[in-house]
Amino acid sequence: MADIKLKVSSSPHIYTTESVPRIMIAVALSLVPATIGAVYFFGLRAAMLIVLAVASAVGTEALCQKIRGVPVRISDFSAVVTGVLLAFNLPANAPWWMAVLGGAFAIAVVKELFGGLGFNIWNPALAARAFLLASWPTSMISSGDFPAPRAGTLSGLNLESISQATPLQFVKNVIAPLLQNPSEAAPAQLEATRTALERMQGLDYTLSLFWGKVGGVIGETSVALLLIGALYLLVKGYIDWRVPAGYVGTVALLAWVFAGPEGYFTGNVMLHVCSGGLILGAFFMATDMVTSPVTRKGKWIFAVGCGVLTLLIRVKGGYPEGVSYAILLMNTVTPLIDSYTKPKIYGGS
Amino acid sequence: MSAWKVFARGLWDEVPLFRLVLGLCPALAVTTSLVNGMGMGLATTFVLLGSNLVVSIFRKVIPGKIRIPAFIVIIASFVTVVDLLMHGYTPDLHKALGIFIPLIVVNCIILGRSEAFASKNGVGYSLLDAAGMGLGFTMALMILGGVREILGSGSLAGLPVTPESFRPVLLFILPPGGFIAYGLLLAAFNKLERNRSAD
Amino acid sequence: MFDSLFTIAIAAVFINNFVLSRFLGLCPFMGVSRNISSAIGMGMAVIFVMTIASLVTWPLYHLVLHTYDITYLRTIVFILVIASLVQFVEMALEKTAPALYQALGIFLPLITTNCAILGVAMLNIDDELSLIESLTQGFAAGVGFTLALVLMAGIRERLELARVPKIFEGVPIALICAGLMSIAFLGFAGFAVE
Amino acid sequence: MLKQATFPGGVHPPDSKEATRDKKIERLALPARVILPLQQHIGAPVKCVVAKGDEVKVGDVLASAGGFISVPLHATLSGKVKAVGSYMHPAGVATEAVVIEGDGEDAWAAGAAAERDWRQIDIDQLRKMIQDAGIVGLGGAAFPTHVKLSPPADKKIDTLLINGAECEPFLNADYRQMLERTEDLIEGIKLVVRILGCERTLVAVEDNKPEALAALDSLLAGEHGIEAAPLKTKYPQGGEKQLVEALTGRQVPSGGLPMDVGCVIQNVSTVLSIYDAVTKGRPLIDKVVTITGAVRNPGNYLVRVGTSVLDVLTQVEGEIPENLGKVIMGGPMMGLALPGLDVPVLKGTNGLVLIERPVPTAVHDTCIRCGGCVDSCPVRLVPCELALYAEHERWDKCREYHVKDCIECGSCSYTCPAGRNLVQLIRYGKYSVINEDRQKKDKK
Amino acid sequence: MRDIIELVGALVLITVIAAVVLSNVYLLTRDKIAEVEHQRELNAMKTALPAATVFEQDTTGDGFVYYRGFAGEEKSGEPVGYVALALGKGYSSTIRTMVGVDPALAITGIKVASQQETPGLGTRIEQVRRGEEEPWFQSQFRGKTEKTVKLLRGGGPDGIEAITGATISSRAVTKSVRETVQRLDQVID
Repeated sequence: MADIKLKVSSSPHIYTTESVPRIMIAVALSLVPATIGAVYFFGLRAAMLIVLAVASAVGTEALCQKIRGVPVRISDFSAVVTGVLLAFNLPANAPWWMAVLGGAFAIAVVKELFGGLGFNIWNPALAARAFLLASWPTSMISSGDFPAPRAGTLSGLNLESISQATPLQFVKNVIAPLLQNPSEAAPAQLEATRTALERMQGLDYTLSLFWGKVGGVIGETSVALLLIGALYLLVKGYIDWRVPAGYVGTVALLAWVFAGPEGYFTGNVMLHVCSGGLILGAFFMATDMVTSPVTRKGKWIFAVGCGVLTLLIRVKGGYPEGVSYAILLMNTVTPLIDSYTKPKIYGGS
Repeated sequence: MSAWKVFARGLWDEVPLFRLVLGLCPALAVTTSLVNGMGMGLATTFVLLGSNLVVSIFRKVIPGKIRIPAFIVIIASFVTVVDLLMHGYTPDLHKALGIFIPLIVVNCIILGRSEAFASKNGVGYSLLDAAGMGLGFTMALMILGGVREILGSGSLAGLPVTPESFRPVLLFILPPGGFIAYGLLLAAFNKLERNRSAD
Repeated sequence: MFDSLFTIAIAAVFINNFVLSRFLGLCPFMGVSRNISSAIGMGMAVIFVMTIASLVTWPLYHLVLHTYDITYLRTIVFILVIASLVQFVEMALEKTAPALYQALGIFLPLITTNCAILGVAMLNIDDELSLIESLTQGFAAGVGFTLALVLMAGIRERLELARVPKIFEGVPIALICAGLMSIAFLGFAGFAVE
Repeated sequence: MLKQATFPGGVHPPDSKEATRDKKIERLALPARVILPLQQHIGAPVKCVVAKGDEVKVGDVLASAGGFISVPLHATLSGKVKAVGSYMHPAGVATEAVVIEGDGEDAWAAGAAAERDWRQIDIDQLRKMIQDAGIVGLGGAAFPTHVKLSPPADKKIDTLLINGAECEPFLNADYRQMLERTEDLIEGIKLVVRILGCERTLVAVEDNKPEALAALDSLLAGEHGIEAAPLKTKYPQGGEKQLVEALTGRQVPSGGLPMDVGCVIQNVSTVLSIYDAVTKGRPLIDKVVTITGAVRNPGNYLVRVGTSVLDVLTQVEGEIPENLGKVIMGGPMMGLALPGLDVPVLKGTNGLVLIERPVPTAVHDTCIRCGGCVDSCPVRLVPCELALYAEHERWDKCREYHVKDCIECGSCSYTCPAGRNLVQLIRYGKYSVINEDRQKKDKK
Repeated sequence: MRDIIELVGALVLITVIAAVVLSNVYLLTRDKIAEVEHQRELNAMKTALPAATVFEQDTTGDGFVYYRGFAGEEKSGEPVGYVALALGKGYSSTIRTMVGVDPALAITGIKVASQQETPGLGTRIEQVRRGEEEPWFQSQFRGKTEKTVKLLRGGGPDGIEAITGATISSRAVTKSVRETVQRLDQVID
């Protein structure tokens, strides 16, 4: 009897049923609708990019963990999520090796050098995207190079030259300069631009953004499919509603106020919300637990900061979409936010 | 200490940039190519030689209290000489290095050597020390510049060295690439050193 | 006029951040970014000295060196002026604002060899800025430096707790961080400031 | 009825109370022997007044109080002192204890069991009686009760909170007593109110115990100044500070006591012990313990303090299950995992939770900064970072992150998806900082 | 006090010596530097206006600087063309471009003198393709007139093909060149 060996451990003795792999698998699952969408819209090429990015991320993770002499823990699925998100940020016609290099950079430089899961400062997928964008810009953002999803194109705009640009590229690179220097354009061209702009304000256009009939990187195409996944994560409680709410809300408000083609308070809110990867970024990347603040107040600051920077880059900056840089910049600020938003402790003065 | 040791110290044991982590600004700013790195390295070496020479000659005459300002004046003079000479004789390099030539004056390595070595040693040793440190610095800049040029431009010293299908990783000639390449090289150097000390 | 000052300021803080894209002031950036409070102290000291250095070197160059055609003495004159300025600021602060001196004092001596100070003084000349523009650039460059430094300090405080591989501990990982920060700052590239 | 009160933070572990919720309190047969660790309270050490061989009766003082913040220890069995020596304590360290071998007679010491009317007794006398009965806080802290009932003159107490929250999963000891001894409880409350002279009393019960609330409500209907207060079911609702915040909206200052904000908290069992001590002259010798988990006969049992866990389980279960993996004394959130079965039930023991082999353990991962612990911390710390700093022994940072305010409720560890030992690390940081403080003080 | 005077004296002495040495170095290198700078400018102007060998600087009343280019050794006779510097606000820098026109205001060539655009994108205004001699973007300008110096998809004789992904830099060069041609139009009569 006395030889019964009892396990001694300090309290608590019960634990939540959640675990890191469960969370990561849920995130991966939530990306399934958009992944299916990507393959439907862009064909097997999208599938290939996703597979390559995931394989590269997971392989790099295993290799780095081997080299570092720590247990190989690719089964936690975090590298899978990184790979999928990275592929989602590539244009469908990106060369295959960019998916591979991007995955390797994301894991090796942005994550494992910092000590692996939980210690990285920047979102690996986004940092890798920025790396690819800086290194091979022509393959990442060329205007006119974005393949249109099969369900339709922007061709109704009658401006052949921009038929496959993303809507925000179109606004930034075509409409804005034309409206600024009307003398440069032929009257017919100017007229066509105005018509296009008007069309973009319409409900039909918003719906085509929502369902995914407009070109862009492979993961951002369909807002509807992204929201299905996001809803799943919100219900499961794996993402904090504050971040997407604060982020999308800020972008919507600022877009309405500042991003109008004809002065303040004329901005096309739905265009800014439904395109440029905002939904993908706000629900799946700004919510990355590791690289965003842990406190509620901090999350609000983070979200609003992302929104402000996104719109700033869209309106004033050099890039049409701005989401990835906005999140990366706020990732940079996260440690500071965390140290200045510690909650006021119970009974503290 | 043997003369060889004085010289060789700067080449490995105390190589600036990899061991002492000094002189960061020029190291990152100008090393987008091998030639730029070498140019900056040699210019720095020249200033080092000059300032170490002058400081060691006059080390007993310069009053201790104004030692530092006096060194700064001496260094700044040599920097200006280099600046003028490069402007006249290597105009392209001068243009490429820009304000980082005059900024050699605040490169901690130089003032550091004047203060730590030349002000306490004779002319011969001081020159050897300057040569060692200067060459070590040049070498490091060339490695950094070479790596960044190959990866970022696909060339070395301006000559294409990569197959045509290689699409250069532009990041490496951009500012972020400078930091990252240097960080990776520094870690590689640490690794080498650990292996060496483990033997 | 106001627009051009704004442009200069935004450029110096964000677009061409002095540390992250111009590579100026890296030694203190690496050396004094271990904790947030000293980063703030250093940053304030740099802002202060940069602004004054811009204020002093500009007239010196345009009214003296340029007038007497001895611009080649720029390097030597500027470095001496900055060195004595730092000394002077230190003494003046000690006398007039002891509290401020307490906060910034230990950082001031480190500033003489901060190439960002000399760098901004020279860029003011090379960019052909007016006095007021120089002042703006000096101040903004300091703010940019401080921004980068404080962000870096926040990150490094967190890195202390991370399982960074041995060979990357210390400076190498800090450089990688600076690189990734610099990548993030690429987002500001091409800002059209009017 | 008040609006369901609660506090920010906390977690919702499965309450697992069904197995013993409806089990009446059963008295266990007397054990053959009891082991009574001398120190069963926080405060000044006691002085042992018996020696090996002494004959003792139930209620005899074994050790006398060592000062104001101290209570005596009584014999819980009549018989012979078999030994005074070092015995294993449930916390896993050997401590000084008195062992009594029972004579099977259960003879009571003279003076015990006299009926008294508390309304006739002078207040100071009441406090003295409570101390003499060896009563300590039975909610877990084991702080001498009479001290809490003697607030300094400058601290005006306006609210008495009776803690019947019992927020720990599995446990029903307090709940059963509230149901079965409702009238005694109310008498006891009135007794305490008389001592404190406070205007308002709230009997706090979590809303997963509606029967208890109903029983209290019906009996308190005509009472002035005493009411039942339903609380949202959430762990650690029964923590003193959380109770104060939930029911009064006040916050106990950091490093302070509920007294500082005009509140005194007494646990339901404590109040009943006070009642027994004052009206029946019965010192604290037994305790209601919920025995549950991997057992065949889960239930609530009245156990003599000092009975070994082995004896208790043998009586309840017959024989000890072979696959027994872990025994928790107390609830699963804050209870102690016993090092063995030959340890005694203490004054503060309110449950024994048995867990089968294989014992479920948390998978240890690195922190992914999900923020769950931040949201769950009832004192609003940042456990994830605090734990990292403790892990790296950065005591300066631990201080900056208010490590000393941790109440060790374990919500953070419970909620952590990475299975990090958050509360354990924080506890390590807390005691290191406290030690550092002590050393600094000693130097001065 | 005497200490301080001595110290300051020593420092002044060192500075004076340094200044004297430097002024001599300066005098030695001054001409060389001036020649280098002149050569650099001349080369740019010759690329922009290949027909000319010598250039004569002129400044209009409102400060616009331009050069007349002559074919012979002498700065006389009818100029073969004109050169001026165009400044355009690019993506991340001011792009300075030397623009040459013939007397009929057709562009004879342009040469980007300095720019700090994004590597891989904006810097392609100076890109020379493998196997080619001159930068393809700049060579498009040859023969264009004020009317045809504008961005046009596909390029050709009626417009300039923008660099993919670097519309801002392309537009900056094109616009500044057009404005400079317009300026020159006002100057030459």
